[in-house]
Amino acid sequence: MTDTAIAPTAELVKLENVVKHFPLRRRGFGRREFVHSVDDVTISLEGGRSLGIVGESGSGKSTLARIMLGLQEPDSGQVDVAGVQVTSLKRKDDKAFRRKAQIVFQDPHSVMDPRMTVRQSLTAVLAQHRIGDGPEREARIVQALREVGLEAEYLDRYPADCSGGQLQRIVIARALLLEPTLLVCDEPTSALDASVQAKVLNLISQLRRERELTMVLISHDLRVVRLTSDRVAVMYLGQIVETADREELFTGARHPYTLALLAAATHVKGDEQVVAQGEPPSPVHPPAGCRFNTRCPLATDRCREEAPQLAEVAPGHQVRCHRWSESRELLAEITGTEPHDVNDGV
Amino acid sequence: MSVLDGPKTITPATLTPDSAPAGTVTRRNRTRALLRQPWPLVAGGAILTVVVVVLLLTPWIAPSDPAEQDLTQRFAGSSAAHWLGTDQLGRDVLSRMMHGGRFSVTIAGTTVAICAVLGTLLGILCARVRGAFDEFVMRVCDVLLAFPEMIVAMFVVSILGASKTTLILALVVGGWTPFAKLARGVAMEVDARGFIEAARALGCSRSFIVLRHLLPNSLNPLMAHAALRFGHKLITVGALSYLGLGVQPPAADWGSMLAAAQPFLSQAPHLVVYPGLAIFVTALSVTMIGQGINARRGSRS
Amino acid sequence: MRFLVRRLTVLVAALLAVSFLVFLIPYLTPGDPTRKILRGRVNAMDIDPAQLESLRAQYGLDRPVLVQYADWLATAVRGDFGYSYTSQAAVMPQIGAAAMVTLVLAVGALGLAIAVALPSGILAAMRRGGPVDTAITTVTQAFVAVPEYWLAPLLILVFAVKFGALPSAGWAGPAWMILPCVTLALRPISYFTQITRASMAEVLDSPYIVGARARGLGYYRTILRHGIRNALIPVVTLLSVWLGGLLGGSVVVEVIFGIPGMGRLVFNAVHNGDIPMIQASMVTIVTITVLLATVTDVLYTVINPTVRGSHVGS
Amino acid sequence: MEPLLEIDSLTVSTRTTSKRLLDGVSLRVAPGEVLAVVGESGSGKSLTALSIMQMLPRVLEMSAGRMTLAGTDLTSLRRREIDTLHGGRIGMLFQQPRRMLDPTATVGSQVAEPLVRHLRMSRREARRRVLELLADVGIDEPARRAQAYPHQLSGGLAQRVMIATALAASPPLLIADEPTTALDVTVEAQILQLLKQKKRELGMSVLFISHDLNVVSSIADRIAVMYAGRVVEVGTADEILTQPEHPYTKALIECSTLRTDASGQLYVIPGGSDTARELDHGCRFRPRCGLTQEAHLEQVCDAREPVLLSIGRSPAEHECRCWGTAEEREGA
Amino acid sequence: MRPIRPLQGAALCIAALLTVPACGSFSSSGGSANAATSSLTIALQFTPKAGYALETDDAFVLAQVGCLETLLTYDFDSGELQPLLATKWTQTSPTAWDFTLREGVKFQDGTALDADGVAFALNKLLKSATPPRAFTPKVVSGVQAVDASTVRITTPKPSTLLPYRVASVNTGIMAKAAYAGRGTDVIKHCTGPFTVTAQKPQQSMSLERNESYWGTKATLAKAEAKFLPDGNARATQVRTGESQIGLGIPSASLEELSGDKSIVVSEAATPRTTGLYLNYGKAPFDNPDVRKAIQMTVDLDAIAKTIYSGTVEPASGPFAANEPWAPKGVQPAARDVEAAKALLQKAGYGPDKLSLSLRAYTERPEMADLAAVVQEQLKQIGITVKVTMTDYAGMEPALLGGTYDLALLSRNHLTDIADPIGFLEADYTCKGTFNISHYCDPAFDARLAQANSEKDPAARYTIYAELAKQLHEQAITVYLVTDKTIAAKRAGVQNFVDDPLARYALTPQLSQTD
Repeated sequence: MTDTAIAPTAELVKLENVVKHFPLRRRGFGRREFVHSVDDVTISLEGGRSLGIVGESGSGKSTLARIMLGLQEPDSGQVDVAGVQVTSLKRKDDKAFRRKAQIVFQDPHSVMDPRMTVRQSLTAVLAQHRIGDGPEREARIVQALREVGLEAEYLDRYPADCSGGQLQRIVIARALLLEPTLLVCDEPTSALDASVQAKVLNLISQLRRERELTMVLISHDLRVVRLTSDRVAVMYLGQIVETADREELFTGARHPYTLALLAAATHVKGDEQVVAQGEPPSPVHPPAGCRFNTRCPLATDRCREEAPQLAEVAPGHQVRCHRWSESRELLAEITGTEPHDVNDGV
Repeated sequence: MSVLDGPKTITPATLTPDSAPAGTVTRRNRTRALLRQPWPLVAGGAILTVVVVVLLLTPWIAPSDPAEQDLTQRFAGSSAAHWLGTDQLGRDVLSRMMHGGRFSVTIAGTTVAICAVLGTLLGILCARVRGAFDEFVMRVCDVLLAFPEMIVAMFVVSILGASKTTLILALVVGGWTPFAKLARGVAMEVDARGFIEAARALGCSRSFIVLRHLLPNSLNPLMAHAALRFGHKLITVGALSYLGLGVQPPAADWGSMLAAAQPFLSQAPHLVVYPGLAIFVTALSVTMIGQGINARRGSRS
Repeated sequence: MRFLVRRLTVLVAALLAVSFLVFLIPYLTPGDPTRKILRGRVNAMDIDPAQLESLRAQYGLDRPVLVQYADWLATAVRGDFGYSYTSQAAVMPQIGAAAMVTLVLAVGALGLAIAVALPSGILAAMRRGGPVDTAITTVTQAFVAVPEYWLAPLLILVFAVKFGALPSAGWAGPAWMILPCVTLALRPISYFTQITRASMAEVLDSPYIVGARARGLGYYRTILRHGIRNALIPVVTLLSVWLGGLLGGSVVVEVIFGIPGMGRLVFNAVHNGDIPMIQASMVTIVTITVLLATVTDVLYTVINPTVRGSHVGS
Repeated sequence: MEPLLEIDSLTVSTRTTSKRLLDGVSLRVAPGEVLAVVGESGSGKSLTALSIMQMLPRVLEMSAGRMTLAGTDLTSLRRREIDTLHGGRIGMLFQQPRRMLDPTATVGSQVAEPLVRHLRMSRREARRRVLELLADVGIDEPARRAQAYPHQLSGGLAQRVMIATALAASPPLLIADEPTTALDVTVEAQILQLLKQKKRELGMSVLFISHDLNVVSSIADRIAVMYAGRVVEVGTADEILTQPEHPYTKALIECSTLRTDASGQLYVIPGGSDTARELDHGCRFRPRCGLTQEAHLEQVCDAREPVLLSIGRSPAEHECRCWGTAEEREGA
Repeated sequence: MRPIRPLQGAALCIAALLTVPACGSFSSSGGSANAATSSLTIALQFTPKAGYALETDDAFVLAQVGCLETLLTYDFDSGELQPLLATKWTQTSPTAWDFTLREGVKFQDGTALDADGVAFALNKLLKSATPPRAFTPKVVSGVQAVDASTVRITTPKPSTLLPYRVASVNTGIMAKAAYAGRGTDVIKHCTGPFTVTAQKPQQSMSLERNESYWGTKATLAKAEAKFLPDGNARATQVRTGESQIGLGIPSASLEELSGDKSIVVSEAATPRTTGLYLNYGKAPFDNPDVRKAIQMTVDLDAIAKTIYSGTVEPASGPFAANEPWAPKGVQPAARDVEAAKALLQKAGYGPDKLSLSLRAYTERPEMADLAAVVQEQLKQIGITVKVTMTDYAGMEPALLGGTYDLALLSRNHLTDIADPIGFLEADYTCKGTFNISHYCDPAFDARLAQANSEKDPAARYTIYAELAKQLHEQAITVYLVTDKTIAAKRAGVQNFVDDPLARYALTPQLSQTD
């Protein structure tokens, strides 16, 4: 599925030390508090490759996607996408950039204006970019719909008259109208039923192949990421805690959190010790030291005091953990099992 | 559970999960809304249309000159010549009501229109710009909202003297604030919805986003509010005229007609009943329109 | 409570802004501002031109406007707004008395409104879509369109003149409150019923009602324990807005029923161009309204814990 | 063993259009057993739960069927008895735990409600018991949490609170309607662990509703698969997961694994489940079914609705509603 | 009535709301149904605004309720001065008058009325910031006590009219203690037949019979005076029986009241005339033909019959026919629209050539209708009239500045003292302070000066009559109607007299039976 036939080119997406903290509503004269959404993230992705970003709610992965697309201004850091300095994007260059990078959001119903028909929504995109004239736009739209497996009859429907799966395909068609080189998919299937999810995932990989798209796919579901990504980055509380090529990550993950995710995804019957304890802490007050220390069965005093840095544990495999060298073994001891392959679940 | 292929026809609203898109609910309700158009909207709209048309055509269709007197025909009841009878100077009540209504409705309408446009623009601007500007405008709103409308109006009239313009001005001073608050709220709500961000991601211009997405999606609650406000303003204008602070004689509006008829309440009740009814029916019609719009909105979201 | 501090800051700022506007009234109205200011200070029908200059100096009216404002504010804060042009008496005690009257009137009207609106709103919500709901909704919506200057004379005609059951005008005891309160209550009844109905309907549709029933509370107990309290949150908010609104908004009713309240006071003051009275009443009304809003906000946080500080996660 | 909960041909339809939303659903839950009901959205899982709780929305009516809980007929209960049922004999978990709690009341007071209602505890007693219950479901600092308001809890904590509430009166049956769907995966695993642990401790039965076969696989003793308001297959978890018979079950399992075929494609069930609603005769799965064509059963499937037939080695343990499988068996 | 406290009031209100039927009995206790015959409620037109400061109109209220008394009083019908607190008045020198006080008069607080107290009270009035026009330092130089029962009032110039000044209600005398604070403390400080026992600002006053009154004791034991500025409200009060007497009933309410058998309406001529004022100082009103034309056009009969419900007489000059200074035999101008048109034509104003503005004020309820009628009738002779109505304050600058065309005004010609000289002087002399007609005729001024120095009233009145006739015949002002004051009372009220000068209402003779 992840076709490596596409030759990697130069770096298309490059984020350096990106930081984004959202201020909370100030109360009284107290210190303004911030949600540490994205904390010092550095990512790069070569053209034609696909990157999966995995994390739970509140990990900052969606914020990261928005920063890539210039939809959210980072507090600091460099964002370089498709040769464009996204952080200092001028208004006049905005349209040109949009034609290079597009995004598909989680909930297709919310991203379509309920008062516009599918035709209106799609034509508007072309009109805004001054692409083609009336008949040509119509032709392009019909073509785009066909490409995602929908008939032209959907053009006159309102979003409310389409099912989620259909609508998600329309949204993908809309994003591809501008023929971008980069497509960011933020949880593209998590709002869909299992049978529909497969359909959309198939479509995404197919389009990626046909159009030689560079992709960033964000999901909380390791299996989805595994299907679609060449490289995987795992995020926890605004930080990347582990990043590696797909196979390396799924077989040789070293961060206890990654291992917890893998374990949780397998849904093994029985009473194994759950490897991540407790609840994720608030991103407003991330724990000192290693951010995972409150839930990590391996946490030591050092973990509670000193924040670990991303360490290169193998070529292209970085882990943010003081105890990465022994984590797999120690966890295996605790749970009494070897980490499972995620697909072993059912 | 997340649910997209196929409408979730059977899940009671109480169990609709967070993640369920509004769409599934919307589709069901739209069909229902089509089946059951809110009757207040239809009825209110019909009444208002009649009122407005009559008032527009008044110079041509009014049975007589509203100032024409017949001192021998005072307090006459309904007759072929005077459908609604005559007043204390033998003037035709119907004609006076038609002409008076033009005052009442124009002043209320103009006021609401100005308030709506001004308030909506400021509100949307607040929602778009945010920051200090937003804060400032909202605090100004708070202060103005603290003044009861009648007090502000009386105050302005006392400074500038009673006139149509003063009246409108007096009502606009505080009248724009609810629109600003509402528009800001709605715009922020709409702004936070996915399709605005999607439009940005697709490279749509700001003006396109505001005009084609933000405004149409904010319009319904604003229109409903405007309708409700119109009814309210109609009554307030009448109150000011009633107190002698509004439309000044010899011009008359429904409020001042009521005031003038007060001494004859039991002798010639028609003089009190008809103008009061005119205010009531007109105010009721716009209220119904407002409620209708709200009901339609309510059944959709 | 930091939030309260913030609220109070806004309150003070608002009052400063309003007081400055109010201070400027003598300058904004036609005529010589100095004379007008002095009339209120010296308490004279008019100022002897010969004394004008010395008085001007004595009362510091030759200083910059902002300094004068500070002065004026300092006296105003002590409740001294000078003397009324018409009654020749200090304005503040008169306003105090009038405000009390209006407060009683407003509380009476709102009490009546609540007494009618809450049960009907809740009932309508519980019987949503049925004939009871339609009847309640239709009638209360129509209430909003009834001009009080139409209703009041009709009420007087029926209850005072025809039946002689209630007094027609004046302010001498509880019986005198009934007709004005009924007149004033009509509109709040309408709004409160609609708000109660909408909010109760929303609450009844809320998952936590299902949750509470699943705990075995039973339908009526659930509504009692978890429904009504939640449904009342928006009503409470509305209450103070209305109380403030009635404080100056009952002009027509006070005039028709001859009630010596704030509305008639302001009406007379405006009519007579009684500037000190206008100034003091404006400041009073705004102070009370903004204070009420603050009280509501506090109350709101008390009855609605969700607006209090939230802990995300642990 | 005598089943704890027995549902026999439960049918639910709308009052106005008489459209059947649940059609002849029969389920049995043995004491101490976890029965998982699996299906996609609109299949009728949640509705089944509501029917058992006698909490159907006014617009719907239970038009047929029999339901007994430990021998008591649930359909003929009086209002007061229903109140006792809720929380007293059946505990219930929901998908959005935070939203099922009154936002204006403290957590503790709500956990105490079933104690006071069903166990007739005094307020003080209840308050003490609440802390134990909270600690029991793995909540740290129960005293502090009891004072908290629902919005101050994370999703996982809120679900723990709900579990504490649902189990407060030790009901013999727990209905869990998608209890982990809204939770993060790591937390989901914890909650599932907790449920398993509680079930073992209290020996209660669980009716576990989920769309996610992966989740179900970790907890279920038996599985019932629903499609378009009908149970299409029911059997032990092992059998359903390893030897599914119904084409829909097979497809669902195939989808759930997210495994690609040789060409790199994921398996997709053709058509959409909404088409099933429009059918008024024959097998509801027919338009999406591969088997129909394969086995040349178009006429049969089109004409008659298949019945739930017992298959497999231990009768009554594995049933399937499909002409195709029935045919096979007959043929075999 | 005791003032209600807010909380108590609220509680009572709620209680009352719950028991609406019970309220009937509540209100009827103050009503006529089972009222004690010795008490009564009166609805007054004026609301005291200035804390009963005697230099203001508040003095009228105090006099009306039978509290405040003056040294002398003026009989409106006979035109003569009569003793009240003073029994004798003599001019001891051209600039001094001596007044002998009545013996045995006591204030309601028990202190005796003596010359010292009277001098104190009157000097206080004289020195007030805005002394009443009847008693200003311009016309009175001082008041001294000559002996215990004699008060001397001196004037800067010789004055024959001074006794009239001390008949003005503003010169009422109250006990010294009443003047202690700002305004006047009215509780138990008068000499009159009724004692104020309680008062609620803007609302009402409670009165009791003054048992130690020097004259005839009041028949009523108790009375309540309500201040109701709204005329309709006063009329309603009488209809509902909440008040037994209502003063200043608007003529518009008359037809309603007259239908009620249990109500008696009384009318009394007032020294007040409503006129259409013309701006003499401005074209075209310098042309007598235009003025005449307007005078001939306005239908006085119709106005009197409709707007005033027939309570008033068409005016034939500034004074009512029954006044001693009214010219004899003068008739209201005859209506003749055709002649008026001809006059207008003659003056050079053909049909629709003349466009005038008419100003009127909103304080008097009949003005709006009056303006409408005048506007409509002048249309008949081709004069277009644009009506502007404001409150009086908004209109006065235009009147005094002479920037108006037509104005409707109701003028009292006995404002200060019971002699119309002040009115004639102010309104029609070249230097008149209220000469809004901007009329100036040296001959007129000279004739009026003669009247001022004339001691014999009859001779004075002749001059007034002559001047009044001139004003009417030259149509300086188009006098419309001579006003009347209307009072309504319930049939059970006996011996009520409506004073045209609004000086008294509650009198010792007043009684109430069922």
